[in-house]
Amino acid sequence: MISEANNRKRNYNLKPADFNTKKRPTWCVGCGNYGIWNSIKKAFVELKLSPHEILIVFGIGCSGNGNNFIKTYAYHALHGMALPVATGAHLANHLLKVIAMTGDGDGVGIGGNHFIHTCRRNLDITHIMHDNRIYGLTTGQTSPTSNTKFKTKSTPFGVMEQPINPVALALICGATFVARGYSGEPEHLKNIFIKALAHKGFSFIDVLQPCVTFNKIDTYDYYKKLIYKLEDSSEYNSGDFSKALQKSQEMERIPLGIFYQIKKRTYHDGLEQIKDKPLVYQDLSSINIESLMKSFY
Amino acid sequence: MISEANNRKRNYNLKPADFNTKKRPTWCVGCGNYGIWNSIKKAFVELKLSPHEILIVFGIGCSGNGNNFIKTYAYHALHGMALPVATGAHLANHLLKVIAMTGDGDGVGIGGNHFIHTCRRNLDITHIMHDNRIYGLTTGQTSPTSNTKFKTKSTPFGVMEQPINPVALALICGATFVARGYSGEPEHLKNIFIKALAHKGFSFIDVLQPCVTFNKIDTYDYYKKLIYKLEDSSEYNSGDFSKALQKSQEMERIPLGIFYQIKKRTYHDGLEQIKDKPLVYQDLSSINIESLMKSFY
Amino acid sequence: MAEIKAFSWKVGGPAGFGIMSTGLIFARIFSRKGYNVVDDKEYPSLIQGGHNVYSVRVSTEKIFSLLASVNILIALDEMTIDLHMNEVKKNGFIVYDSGIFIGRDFNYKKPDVNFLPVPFDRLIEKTGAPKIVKNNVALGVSVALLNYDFNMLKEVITENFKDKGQKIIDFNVSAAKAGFDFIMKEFTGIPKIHIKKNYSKKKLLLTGNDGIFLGALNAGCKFYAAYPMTPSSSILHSFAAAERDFNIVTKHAESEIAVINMAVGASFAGVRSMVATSGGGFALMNEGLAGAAMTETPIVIILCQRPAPATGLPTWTEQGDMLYAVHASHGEFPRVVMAPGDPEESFYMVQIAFNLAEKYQIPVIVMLDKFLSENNFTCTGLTRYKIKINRGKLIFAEEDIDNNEDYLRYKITDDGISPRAITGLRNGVHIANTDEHDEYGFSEESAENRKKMMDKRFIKLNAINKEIISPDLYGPKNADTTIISWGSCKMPILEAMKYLNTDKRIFNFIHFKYLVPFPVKAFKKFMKNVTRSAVIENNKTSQLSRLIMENTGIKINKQLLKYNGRQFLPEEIIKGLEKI
Amino acid sequence: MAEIKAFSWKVGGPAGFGIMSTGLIFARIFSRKGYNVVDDKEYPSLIQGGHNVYSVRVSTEKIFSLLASVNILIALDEMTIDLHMNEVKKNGFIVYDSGIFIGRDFNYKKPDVNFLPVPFDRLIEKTGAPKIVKNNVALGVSVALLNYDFNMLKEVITENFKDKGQKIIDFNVSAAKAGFDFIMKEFTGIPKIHIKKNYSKKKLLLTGNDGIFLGALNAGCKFYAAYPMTPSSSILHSFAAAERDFNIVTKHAESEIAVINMAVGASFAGVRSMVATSGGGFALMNEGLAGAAMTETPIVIILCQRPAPATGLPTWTEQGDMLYAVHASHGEFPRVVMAPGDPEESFYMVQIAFNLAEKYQIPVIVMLDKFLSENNFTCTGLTRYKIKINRGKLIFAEEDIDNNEDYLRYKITDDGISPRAITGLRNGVHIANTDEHDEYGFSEESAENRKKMMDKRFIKLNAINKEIISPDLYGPKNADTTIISWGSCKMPILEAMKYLNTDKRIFNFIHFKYLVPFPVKAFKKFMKNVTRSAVIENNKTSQLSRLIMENTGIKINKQLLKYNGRQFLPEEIIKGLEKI
Ligand SMILES: Cc1ncc(C[n+]2csc(CCOP(=O)(O)OP(=O)(O)O)c2C)c(N)n1
Ligand SMILES: Cc1ncc(C[n+]2csc(CCOP(=O)(O)OP(=O)(O)O)c2C)c(N)n1
Ligand code: SF4
Ligand code: SF4
Ligand SMILES: [Mg+2]
Ligand SMILES: [Mg+2]
Repeated sequence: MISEANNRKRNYNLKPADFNTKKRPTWCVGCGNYGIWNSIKKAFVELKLSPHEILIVFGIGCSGNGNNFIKTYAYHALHGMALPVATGAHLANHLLKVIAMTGDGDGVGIGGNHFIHTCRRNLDITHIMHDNRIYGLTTGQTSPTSNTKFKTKSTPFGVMEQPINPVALALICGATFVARGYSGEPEHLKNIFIKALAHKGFSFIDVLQPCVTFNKIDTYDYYKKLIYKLEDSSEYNSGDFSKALQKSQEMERIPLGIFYQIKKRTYHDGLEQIKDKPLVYQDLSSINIESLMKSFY
Repeated sequence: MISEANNRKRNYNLKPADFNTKKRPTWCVGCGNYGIWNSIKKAFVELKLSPHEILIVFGIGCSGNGNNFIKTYAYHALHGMALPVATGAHLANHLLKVIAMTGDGDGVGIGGNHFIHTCRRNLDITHIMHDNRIYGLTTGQTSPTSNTKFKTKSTPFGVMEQPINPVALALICGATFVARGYSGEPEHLKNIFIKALAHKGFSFIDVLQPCVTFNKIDTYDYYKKLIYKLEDSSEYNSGDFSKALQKSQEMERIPLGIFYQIKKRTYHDGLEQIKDKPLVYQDLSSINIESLMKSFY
Repeated sequence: MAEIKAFSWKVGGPAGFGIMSTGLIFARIFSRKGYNVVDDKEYPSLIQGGHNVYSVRVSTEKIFSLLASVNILIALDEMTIDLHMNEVKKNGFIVYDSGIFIGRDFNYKKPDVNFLPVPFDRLIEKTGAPKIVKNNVALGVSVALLNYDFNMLKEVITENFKDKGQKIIDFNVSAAKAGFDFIMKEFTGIPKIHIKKNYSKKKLLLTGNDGIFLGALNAGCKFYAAYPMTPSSSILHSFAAAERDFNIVTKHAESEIAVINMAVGASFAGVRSMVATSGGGFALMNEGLAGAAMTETPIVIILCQRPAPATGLPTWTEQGDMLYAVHASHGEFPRVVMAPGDPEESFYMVQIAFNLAEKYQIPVIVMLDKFLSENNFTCTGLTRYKIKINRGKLIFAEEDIDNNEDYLRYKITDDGISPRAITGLRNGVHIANTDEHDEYGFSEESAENRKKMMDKRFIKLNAINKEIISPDLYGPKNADTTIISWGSCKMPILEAMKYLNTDKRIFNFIHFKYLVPFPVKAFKKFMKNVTRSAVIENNKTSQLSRLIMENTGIKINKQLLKYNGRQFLPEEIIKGLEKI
Repeated sequence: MAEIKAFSWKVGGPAGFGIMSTGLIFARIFSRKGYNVVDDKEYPSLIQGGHNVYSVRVSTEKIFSLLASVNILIALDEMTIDLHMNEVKKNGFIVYDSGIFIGRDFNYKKPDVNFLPVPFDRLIEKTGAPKIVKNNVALGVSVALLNYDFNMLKEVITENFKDKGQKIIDFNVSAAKAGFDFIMKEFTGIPKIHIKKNYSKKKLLLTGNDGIFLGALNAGCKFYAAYPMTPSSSILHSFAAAERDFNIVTKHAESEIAVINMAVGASFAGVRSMVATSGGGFALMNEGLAGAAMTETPIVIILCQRPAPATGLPTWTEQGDMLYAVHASHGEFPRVVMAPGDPEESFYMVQIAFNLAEKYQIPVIVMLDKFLSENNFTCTGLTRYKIKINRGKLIFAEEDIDNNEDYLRYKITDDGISPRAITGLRNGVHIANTDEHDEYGFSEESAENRKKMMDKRFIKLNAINKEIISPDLYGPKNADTTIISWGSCKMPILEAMKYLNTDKRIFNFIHFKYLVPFPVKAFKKFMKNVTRSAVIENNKTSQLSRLIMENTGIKINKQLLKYNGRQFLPEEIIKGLEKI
């Protein structure tokens, strides 16, 4: 169990490869998912986390296939349902480090409602969204983050709608840690992951992830030209909500880094009933409904 | 049909009562829904709309019960599903004036995903959200717009999450007309409705609506103290997105009025296939799939 | 008037008049004295206005259901008189507010009953209490008409308003007293009802939803998620109120889709978790149901039916979702579907549901309906220790996992059940996968693996089948007509059976509490002795008949069906069976 | 070698190598010459890597399915050799890339076939084309081994790449030519296959999804909404591409929940609308299905099954959702469920589905599965005028509504069908209500109204029952064994039947295309002549057997079931039936 005794048993000399399963990734050669995969494993190592202390809830998609390639507790959820599953698991065992790993379709397409409501709860969960601006696993349809006019199998005449801006959406809905990473900058990404995992409360990272097979617009070349890092400007202060909101609207170039981070009571801190121990460790044999039954007399 | 010939047949002397059905409203005495009901009927009259030119898609809730009290084409949808139904109906017959009337639970609770995606499509639809910050019809549980700490039947120890800010959410997601009204200011509300219905594109009005039975916090008295009108300040410019976003964050007092309005190509304007006439008027007898079949040889 | 063993009482008026709490107080003053009590609530899907009715039947003997006729009718509006007058027995009472119907005389409408004008407002005014306590006058009047002890009423009112302070209590009590005294003084002449004294111990007054709530608590349910939906919402309210006292997390989530997935997540992490909803919400949960099945995550789903399809009649009753629950969701997987017949069965069966869900790592669906979910029935007591918690092959400690072997979450075993590690165990790391998977949990698409895993999941049925309790048989073993039914219809049927068995005909009754797996053998055995049979249920297409056919090929030719949103009355059953 | 009438061909290799387009080109060069062609695609739920297989069977005679053995196997990796070698017939060919397996000799693995090393890369290099056109070498090789006309191949390649420009066409053609010439030159000695010339007219090569798409277009479907989900996605892609040419609106919505509600909205407004999905998406659509039923809004739902529960095996095949579709969603309402057996039936039946949906204002579910949805079959032609559009009691013009009467959207009529006004008519204003409602559409909770409206909706079944086509009987009227099946199993069964009827045993085959309403009378009539019968289907619990039981009480004792995610092969059916 993730108890104190257990912490002592911790293996502090884990290497990234210790988070590999016996399955090798099956993503396309050059896929941005590799970068995310590498960065998250490194973040675990630097945070001295062991596989059994982590639960990753995956969505369905190319990104979701990652459930076979990372060794931690994992739940490969239904399409769009990673956040609710993560929520339930976290509330049942808040000593786990719970991460939701979804695609963009999964995260803000079919799962959009869970996204906005999870943000406002400030649960102590990290949501990493593999944002390739396309539906990869279903072979190339538009995603909610696809840019207007993008031609895909489901939009051969071009996407008609304005894309969802995941960073802005997370901010407006109350996420207390909001960042954008890029799988082509794995070191930078790893550092964001480390901070997100250390953050108490809901952290969201929109990870730009080139899909080399189906998205010929949002490519490595494309991003290379546009990205820059927020922390390169000494002025940027991630504690300022309106600034963060404003920054999230920037379109000409693409800022990476932590847009916003604030300390706020987490959801589970408000639950007195799990102050002592997580639900999962509570003793069922001591339940006594006698007095409650009396109220039905 | 809503044809030119038909427009000539229009009855320009309709009164609000002509939009009454034979059913009288069943809302609680003092309920804010009455104010919305009166204002929308007046807006129809001022816009010289006839019942058959309008489709209102209602959600499920106290507000949704309004389907029995307003005489227009109406679809009383499933809980949370008013926007997709409105979308389908609008795309099939874009000559209709399509309105979605939902509660807050309906609109941004269970229906939240449809809300964010409908906003980004800029469909020519008006969404009026009866925002009583409570689940009325199910007798008083928290809603996504309930304030933190609010004690309800489902949150007897107080709401833990931050409320959804519908105005900010609509802005971030791309609505091209975003307003807040108040059922206690029916004249002001009527004017917002008129502008929203005249707007080409997706218009959203968050209508503050006291629920006298289950919400003893967000009452007429409460609102009276806090509301003011954006248009009372000559400075406010509803064409400025960042200002609107900033304004939407104001919490100490409650601004009413049009936060934002912009001209933008609507969804149906991008659909060449319905430039000539709406889908519903297209002739099925002239369909010829011969040449398409050939491509399967 | 002679002492009677049983009577029926009804109050009707517009919504928003507190009729529901008035009725409950009335029911409680008798259950507290050990009487057998059943009640019934009718209300529209509106907050104010519309017609609300609360009916209570009280008896010194075991009763199962209301009857069609009443002894006392309290009419808070004229509609109540018009709609329910004819239900009042000869010499019964119709109490009305003479302050509303000034100068009206209703006696001509029905000369064989006593219309009693009571000046509610004037009586209240005298006490100085505010008008909103008005319904208490009706309670006082009723108690007086029954020659019952006013102190009992006082006690229950006091209990009921104890959180609101002494002043509120006093207002309510004095209003009740005013009503009581008024009858005692003004109507000394009329023959009152003498309800027989009851000497048994006080009884619990429970709805089916209360049974579910208490049972789930007792079973160690730690996580409850829900989205409000009539008639399941009261379970949410109960859980929410109890969460701190019983160390539970209750979550009113953004939709039923979130609900089921949260509950599955909590269960995966290692706690007992449950959800409740009605048909529309269950529809939204379907995909999650299949998700739980594929990942073999235990889950208990309470399905409180109401008339459908779609929004339907939110506040009325029907048994229209049975075959849906039986076949719900894509693909094939083992499940249990059960349907308790009363609140007591709800209490015990939900505990069995948790055990089955965890022992077999499957979804279990417990079906109620508005009638059972929201109406109260007395029961003598609930035993906390009857159903022992059995969490099956759940592993809590690292020591319980063999360290020399890889931990296989989906290990293929003889009984199909694989040891399931809770989260956080060093050697229990695994994937729960909604993709088809191998024994580790890795996604695996081969034909061989698919077959193996389907067989693994289905072989559990061997053991599950053995757990399924055969239908209950009520009445004599041999009868000339056998009634077959399920779920909440049990109650009006049992009441009807009191009157059905005559010299001419003998009835018995097979009651299904378990629907899936269908108790094929037990049922076939029963049917060997059956000469004539009829299915009674609260739907249009006789879903139980279809379920029986699907599982046994036995065609029941006679059906007594009701699908107007209302539960059967015993009288209807008696009449219906006459023709069969 | 003597001329043969039929052969089978297979290509296998890693995903991302263009195996799917290679296979389709190969199939087309024969369908274009009027051969009968069937194909089959196997691929995992991955974008690159994993094992892809494309099989094609070609014949001068009518064929229905692949067989287990192949004449030519093209192995683009070693896994293909290992997995599929044993399927190759004696004296058949295994072509492999000698550039990958340098210096390897596979002949020892299976001495009775011809292993043909072909240096793909070297051949390509010589032509100057880029490596990605490599698979065309395999096509050239195959055509040469069959003594088939290279120009046919050239033509199809040209057609296939016509949007990509002449240069790309040339690259592909020259790669093919290089393969062709290589065989002609290097393997002059080996005995090639002589495929018999075919003289019939060119044939259409269609998948079940193509049939649905073309049929829906022809039926006047104007609004198509979907959320991508294998194996239904190709219908979305086809509709999206066709929207401007055919004046349709296609919407890839945010979820299946949005999809069904959008489609219902469009249908309410007055157009024919359709959705398609697989099991998980259908689960999410369930509530909307009930919504359509309650508002009596016509809707056509295409359900392309795949192995489930949950995410399951996304790219494989199964018939596991039948009873779900039959009973799906809360409450009771009439519906039609149908399951075409081949692409041609898909084309016609989806048109019937639109007619039934609109005539009876009900939901109609059309069930396919991955096997039928994604595999190609030849057909001689599709007739545009066979199924006439019938929109039932839909009112388009104000003149068609009696102005002297209130317009009653839910008017109670003898046949249960009420005239339905499109939106925008001055005198057609009405509410479509998911609440139970009165004839106007107003919410109405009375017991009387509920019963009336339930009866109104269900009385439509009288007429619907008459429309249901009885199951198809294949083979002789009298047989000693009757095969019973549904949907896509038709094809391997028909293929197997070619070999089943011997002197010793005579088989016939009852194929269900309509599942709900169940054709009770017709089936019972069939069964009168049946001595022995077996249900064949692609699932574990024999859902058709259960459906038959539920509807007729007839228990079929023998079942041949397959549930490993793969369709039956005729050989398996033959073998399976031997034991029955
Ligand atoms: C309910 C449901 N609908 C549709 C699908 C099919 N599906 C699988 S993955 C996917 C989208 C993948 O896109 P995204 O989430 O962006 O992930 P990516 O593959 O791009 O990483 C879809 C639609 C499904 N599995 N479940
Ligand atoms: C799928 C589903 N879940 C739950 C319900 C029950 N329900 C009816 S109205 C409502 C919420 C009403 O709240 P809101 O939308 O804010 O409307 P209000 O009554 O406050 O106007 C709920 C949960 C339902 N009808 N359908
Ligand atoms: S399809 Fe795109 S997202 Fe999926 S594995 Fe390939 S490159 Fe990555
Ligand atoms: S419950 Fe509230 S929202 Fe509903 S009708 Fe009454 S006051 Fe209005
Ligand atoms: Mg994606
Ligand atoms: Mg509300």
